[in-house]
Amino acid sequence: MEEKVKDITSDEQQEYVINMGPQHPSTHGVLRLVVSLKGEIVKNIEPHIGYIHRGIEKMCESITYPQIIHLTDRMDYLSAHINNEAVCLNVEKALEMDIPDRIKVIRTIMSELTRIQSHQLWWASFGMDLGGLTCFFYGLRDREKILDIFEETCGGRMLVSYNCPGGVMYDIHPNFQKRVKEFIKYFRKILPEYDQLLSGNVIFHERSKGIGKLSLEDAISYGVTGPSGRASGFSCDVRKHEPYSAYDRIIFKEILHTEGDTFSRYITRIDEMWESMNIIEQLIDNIPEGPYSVKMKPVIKLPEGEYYQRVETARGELGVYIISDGNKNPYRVKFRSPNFVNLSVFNHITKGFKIADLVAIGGSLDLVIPDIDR
Amino acid sequence: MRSIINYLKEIILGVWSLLKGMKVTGSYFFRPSTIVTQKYPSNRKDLVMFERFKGEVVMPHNEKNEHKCTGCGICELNCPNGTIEVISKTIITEDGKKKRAIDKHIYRLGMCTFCALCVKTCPSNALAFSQKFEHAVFNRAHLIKTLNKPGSQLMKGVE
Amino acid sequence: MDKIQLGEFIKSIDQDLEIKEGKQYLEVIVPALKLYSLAKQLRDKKEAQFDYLFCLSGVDYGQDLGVVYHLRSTIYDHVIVLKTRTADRENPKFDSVSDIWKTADFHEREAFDLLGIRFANHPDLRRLFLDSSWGFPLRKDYVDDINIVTK
Amino acid sequence: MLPEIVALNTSSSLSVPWWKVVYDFLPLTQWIDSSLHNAMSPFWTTVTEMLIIGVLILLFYALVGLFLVYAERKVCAFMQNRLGPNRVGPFGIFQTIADLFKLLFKELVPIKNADGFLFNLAPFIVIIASFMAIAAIPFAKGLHAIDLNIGVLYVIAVSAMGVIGVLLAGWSSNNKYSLIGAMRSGAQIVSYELSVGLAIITIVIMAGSMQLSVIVEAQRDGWFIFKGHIPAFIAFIIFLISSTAETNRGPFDLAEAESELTAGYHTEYSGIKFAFFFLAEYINMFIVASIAATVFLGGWMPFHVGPWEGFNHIMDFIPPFIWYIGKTFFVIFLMMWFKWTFPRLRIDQLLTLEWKYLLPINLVNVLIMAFIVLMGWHF
Repeated sequence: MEEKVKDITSDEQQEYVINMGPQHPSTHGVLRLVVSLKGEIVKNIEPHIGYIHRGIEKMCESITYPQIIHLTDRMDYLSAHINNEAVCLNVEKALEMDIPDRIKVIRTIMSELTRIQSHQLWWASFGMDLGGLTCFFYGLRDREKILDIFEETCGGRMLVSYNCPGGVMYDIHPNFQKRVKEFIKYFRKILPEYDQLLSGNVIFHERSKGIGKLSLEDAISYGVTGPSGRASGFSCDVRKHEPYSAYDRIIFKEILHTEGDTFSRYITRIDEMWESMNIIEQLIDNIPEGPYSVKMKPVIKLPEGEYYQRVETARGELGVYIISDGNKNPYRVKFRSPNFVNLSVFNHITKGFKIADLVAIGGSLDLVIPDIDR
Repeated sequence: MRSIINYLKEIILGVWSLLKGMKVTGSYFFRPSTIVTQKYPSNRKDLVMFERFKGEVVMPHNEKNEHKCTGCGICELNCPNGTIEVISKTIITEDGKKKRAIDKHIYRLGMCTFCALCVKTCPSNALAFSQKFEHAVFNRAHLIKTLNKPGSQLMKGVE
Repeated sequence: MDKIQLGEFIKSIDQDLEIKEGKQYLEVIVPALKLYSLAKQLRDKKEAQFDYLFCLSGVDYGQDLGVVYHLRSTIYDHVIVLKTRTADRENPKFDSVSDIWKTADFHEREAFDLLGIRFANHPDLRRLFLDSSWGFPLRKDYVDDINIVTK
Repeated sequence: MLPEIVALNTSSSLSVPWWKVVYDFLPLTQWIDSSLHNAMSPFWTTVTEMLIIGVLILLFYALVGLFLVYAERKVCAFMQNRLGPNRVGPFGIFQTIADLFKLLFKELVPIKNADGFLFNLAPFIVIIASFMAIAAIPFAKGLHAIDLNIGVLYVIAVSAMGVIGVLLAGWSSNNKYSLIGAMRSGAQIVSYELSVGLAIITIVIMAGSMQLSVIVEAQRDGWFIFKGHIPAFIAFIIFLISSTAETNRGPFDLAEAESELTAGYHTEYSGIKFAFFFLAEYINMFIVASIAATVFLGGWMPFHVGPWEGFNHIMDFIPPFIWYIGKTFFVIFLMMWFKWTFPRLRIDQLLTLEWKYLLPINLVNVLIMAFIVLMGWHF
């Protein structure tokens, strides 16, 4: 029998496989990446997910529509409010309800505040991924101000559970408008500091420019949405394409960049924070009078059919696909979660870069693991 | 020559951008008034939570040890996690009629996700959120609470 | 294109396809065998250019297992829904569209993981969230006495 | 008490003000030396002196280490809008002592398949290297463990030895992250040692000596950073950058790069062995800062402005040891400031920075300095 001599110089033999996660500082949760390296250069990444798979879609099949809200809170916990809004809009659309303007405006303001706080946390953790620990504290310090606003109005800080089918849980707090205005004033002063600390920094430029390029074709084909997709020039802002809530009555621009690298993903999010502040400023002074919630039947039953609602969360397009068989429980609920789709492009754009770039690219994609696992 | 100028320009601009970053951190270093840390356990006395803060579900009782819970069980139906369990009993009222009332309103804090559906759907507003947030206990069994106080009764006029 | 034009367009590709006007989007019921060629034409044809697959969901219809594709064109901004189903619950199999839309890769793995739907020609069809000892939890006949507690 | 000392000293040398005599440690050390000589044979004298110095340095080492850890935590906390340690003792000053006890009592986790001997040896190499470097540093006039005539060379050589410990730690831990961290550290130190050396050579050209006491003495009428104006200032900046890199501190902390490699070369260490690495990092920072202070900022020499007699007298009044410590901590503060502001570099950028920017600038700088010294254009 001929014995095969192992070729130790082949690429496969030289691969250095390291296991990033599930407990790793830069995977932001329990994401496990099996990384094949050659020296410092990344050859292949294989994401292993499911460490916090809770079966939310299965759980939804046995609970009623208002109860789904508290589960969507826990998917993408950084844009909890927007997730809830998606479910509520879908239920309202199925019931063909008319939603008063006040609710729409409140929801929009809340969504934009959620987007800002999510981007703040992203900025904080992205800075930390790159080694600038101070960013983390500045980001969280400013995020605290929004969380306080949430706490005052919704009672929750992160998992707000504020939306419900037919409106919102409570009316806005009397202090709400004052506090939001204070925050906008404060944050307009602070945001340039973010730029001084990170965006303009020469080390940061070196670390992020040209790293992890995602072309427009790939962005569409992989379905990368949200700021990550828009950084590649993929016009995918649901707020523009399928306006929901009060987005059809305000003037805002969709942030589009064309480079598609880590830096443009970064700058897209920074620009979105500015844009979100513009949106809030347009709405905060003219919240219409009216009820904060429409009276609903005690048991909500959706007519038989299929309903799809898309919303723009802080990380991309969230789709809620409900199939109803006329019961009080949905027959099937599918969440098209943005992070799940954005993760699929990770391997594609990281090949050939170094470990440090892997961390930077992972940070710029802004993955939230519970949303991937659901 | 141009490349040398570019080289030097690159260095100077780079250093300038670094200095701008140092200005931010440095300015905070010399302004201790901007510190946001709260010394939590020692500021307990003047730590006020917002009135809507969802700490835990409680059943407010008045000074006569009366609550508003009729034992209808709507909160139990609405709870997505099975946090609430209403154990009812039948009592005989003063005018001799049989009536349903609660024996125990059990609330499992460890399972609660603070979705506020029970508080919102309660027809007689018997439930409310308290602002208490220090829930840590040494034994998990302590997280199962009975919300109605012993010997409490239904408030007059609540159906 | 609006819904009517889209319906005519689909008819021009294949006369036999069943077209249903959904409440929101135009729905096309595709037999499993025709799925791949239709998908490819929808992506490539100049008038349609459905280049963005924004949702792929596996559904258990009780008797049948099915897959629903939500497609959108980033150029014309029109949306179409493809639906396909099979009665074979033992070994349900569809053609993979992951070479047409790369995003289908993960979506199909998810559908395989949770519903046990197989996709032919998928590059890497492994379970995604759960390990191999699990059943397929999103099927309606899935039972799990330990993890599912019902009152 | 004070008048007596004044009386005692003024009798010996009337021309010098009393505080200059008090601040001179030479008589004290000489007195100890001579009294020991009177008491025992020269061999035992040397042994006793070595012991005394050893114990003193050890004490100093521990104190500086503990203080620096506390200082770093406070500085970074203030930069980040936080309070930092504030629970143990007033303003949390006993926090590091509490941490030390925690580390002492922690279990030393044995690592499966690790190279046990090297694994245990590595932290000692790191700490011995930093320990040795402290010996040659002049803290004040006469407060010197050893005054080598190639002091600068010795300090650089010895402090660079620590990388062997880092490499060993990474290699022997049997952990892939550790190995990557160690390799990065190796590449880093080999490159940056060059810049540190060249930056100091710029000043050695001016001083004309490598003996640290001579270098300090040469700055009596002005620190080298002012005397050598532009080239000295550039050398100082380069020294700061490359010494930060040499001590593996942010933004050059690639060897531990906590967001990439969890903790790099010391991932697998626990308890007191981890504390050794931790302490060595801070002592290395102290050593590097004190070299910067000695070579560029005049060591223990007070700040003098040429013609201002009164001002100079006030400056003289501050003890040299305070001057020395103050300058060192100023440099340390600068290094902390860097660390808590900048994001980390990538390994290839780190090497690019060294070979494409620092090294050419440094070489040109040495040339300019030599020319300036030759023409006598310095102050």
